[in-house]
Amino acid sequence: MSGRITVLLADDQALVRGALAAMLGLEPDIEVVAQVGAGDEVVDAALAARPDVALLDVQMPGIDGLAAAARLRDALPSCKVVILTTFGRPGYLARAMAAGAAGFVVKDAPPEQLVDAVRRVHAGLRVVDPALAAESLASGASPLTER
Amino acid sequence: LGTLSLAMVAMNNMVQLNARLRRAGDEIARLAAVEERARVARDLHDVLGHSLTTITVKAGLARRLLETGPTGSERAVAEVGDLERLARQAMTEVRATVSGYREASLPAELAGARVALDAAGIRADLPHAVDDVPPRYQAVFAYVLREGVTNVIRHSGARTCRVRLGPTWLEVADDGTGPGGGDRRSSGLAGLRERLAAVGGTLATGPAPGGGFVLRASAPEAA
Amino acid sequence: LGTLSLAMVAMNNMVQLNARLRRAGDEIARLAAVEERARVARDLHDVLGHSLTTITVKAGLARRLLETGPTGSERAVAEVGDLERLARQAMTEVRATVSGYREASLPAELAGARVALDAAGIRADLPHAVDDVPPRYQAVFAYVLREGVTNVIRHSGARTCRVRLGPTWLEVADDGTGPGGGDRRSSGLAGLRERLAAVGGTLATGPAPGGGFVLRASAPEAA
Ligand SMILES: Nc1ncnc2c1ncn2[C@@H]1O[C@H](COP(=O)(O)OP(=O)(O)OP(=O)(O)O)[C@@H](O)[C@H]1O
Ligand SMILES: Nc1ncnc2c1ncn2[C@@H]1O[C@H](COP(=O)(O)OP(=O)(O)OP(=O)(O)O)[C@@H](O)[C@H]1O
Ligand SMILES: [Mg+2]
Ligand SMILES: [Mg+2]
Ligand SMILES: [Mg+2]
Repeated sequence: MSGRITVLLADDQALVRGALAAMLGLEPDIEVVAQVGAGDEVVDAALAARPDVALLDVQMPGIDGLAAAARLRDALPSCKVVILTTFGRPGYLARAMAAGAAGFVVKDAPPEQLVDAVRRVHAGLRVVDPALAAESLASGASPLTER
Repeated sequence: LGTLSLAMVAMNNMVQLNARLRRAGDEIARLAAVEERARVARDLHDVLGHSLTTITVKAGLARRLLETGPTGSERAVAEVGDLERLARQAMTEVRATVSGYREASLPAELAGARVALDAAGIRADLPHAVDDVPPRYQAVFAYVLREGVTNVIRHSGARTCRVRLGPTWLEVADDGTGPGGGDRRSSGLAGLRERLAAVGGTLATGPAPGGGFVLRASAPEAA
Repeated sequence: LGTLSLAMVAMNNMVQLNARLRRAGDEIARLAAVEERARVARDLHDVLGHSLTTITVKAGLARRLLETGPTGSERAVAEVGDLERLARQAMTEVRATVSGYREASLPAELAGARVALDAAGIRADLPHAVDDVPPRYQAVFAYVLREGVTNVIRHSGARTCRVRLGPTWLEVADDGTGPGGGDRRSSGLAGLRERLAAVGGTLATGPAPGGGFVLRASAPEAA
């Protein structure tokens, strides 16, 4: 279509969502086509807007971003998922990978890195922040049953 | 003689029981401390971590806006103003927390609500961040949250408690028995009404759509 | 009849004592929790207090500079860049604090290490069981494993990470660039040295035989 990478943004913090949308919007090759504030709104919004890439916050009301990623993979397999998180919790990384996420990045990464992550997953690459991966280290207990 | 020795045995048991329970008490204290530390620390750092993330993201955006040239500078000023406010707010929260939660602090109450609901076996569906609430409403919403959740634990018999918030409102809903007779001697909700009135806001309570109780505090759009 | 009633009294006392000590136990747990809360609050203050203050001041300055017009904008960009860096650094500290509250468990860390190394594209050659490690060393070795593997992921540029363990030792080796300049502000290995010292153990680090970095924790044979 326009050749731009279309992006869905899901984050329950309106301030962060707004700032991320503006940040991505500054890039000539990226367009934010949908924004939602809850995990259970992700699939519907994605089916309506059909984005190339979805950036999903982990902690959101409804269902969390990791559960949303799994549903999104079934509903719209063409959409690449990047998990954005504030903290790397035990089990997050394992769940993200199990849900087929292509990226796993801290939300406060430098803007240049976030933009780069979007481009790279869109190109079919995997982007995992190593420090965050290390933080999510202790994954032993019950990675699939968060609350 | 039989009954005498029975008495002795009972006495002796009492002493042993005493010692055992003392040891158990020490262990309880240690475990409670570890558990509480882990929980509160996690929740509190979480909430403040979210604020800090917001600040970082906004700073990154402001920098990018300024770098892309003069067109972005108006928006950049707004972003910098926002993050200045957020940093000041987070600092206030940290001070409130350190000074022992004297003033109600919304992040601390959020952390406390999670712990309390958890302990009561009620599933907690809570927001993770409070930055959307402007500073002038943080304290009053903290009281609303505390009373609302306390009531859910004490009166509702609910399985789930759900809290949502926005810049001018906070809602506590549960799936319990819903509004009942009501207690004449109760003062919790009356107190909230007063606090809200002080900032020009209101409190609404009633049955939740699917059964249960819902409490909603609303405050005016502008200060 | 006297001794019988004495026995009854003793029994009765026991029941009461039991109940009283149970209440005391609850109270102890509550107080311990309160104390921990205070500790957490102090941690929080130490971690965030200074950074937030600096961020607030810098944001105020940047905003003023931007508002006064284009002359100040270069300096403003520098200030915004500064506070962005500060906020990101504070966030790193918050993360470290939160993960520090987590009690480490050796099996969980082992599983976690596998996932993390995998995600980082580093081949993991890990033990499958930890039964050889006696209970008294499980926690400290768990911390050693966590920090060792984190360092491999962050600093080594290795293709393979190999972990071995025995009743009194744990070793993390990689085939990366090996010991480099070293960072003065780093605290990971220093923290491990302290933890190991607490059980009478030591930490050794250095170049691996075939290149790369090796870290070995040793603990005394008997408790
Ligand atoms: N979540 C709820 N579910 C069911 N009933 C509720 C709920 N919240 C409040 N109520 C009812 O409303 C009444 C008034 O609540 P209010 O908080 O004012 O008083 P209280 O909790 O009884 O006492 P206190 O003065 O200690 O708060 C309660 O006594 C209870 O009957
Ligand atoms: N596997 C490794 N390969 C290469 N260098 C390493 C390795 N592990 C540690 N180092 C070097 O040793 C230094 C000290 O490690 P240490 O864990 O104490 O600190 P750090 O990882 O830099 O910071 P932190 O305090 O977050 O742990 C590192 O900065 C790094 O230069
Ligand atoms: Mg969130
Ligand atoms: Mg009440
Ligand atoms: Mg380290």
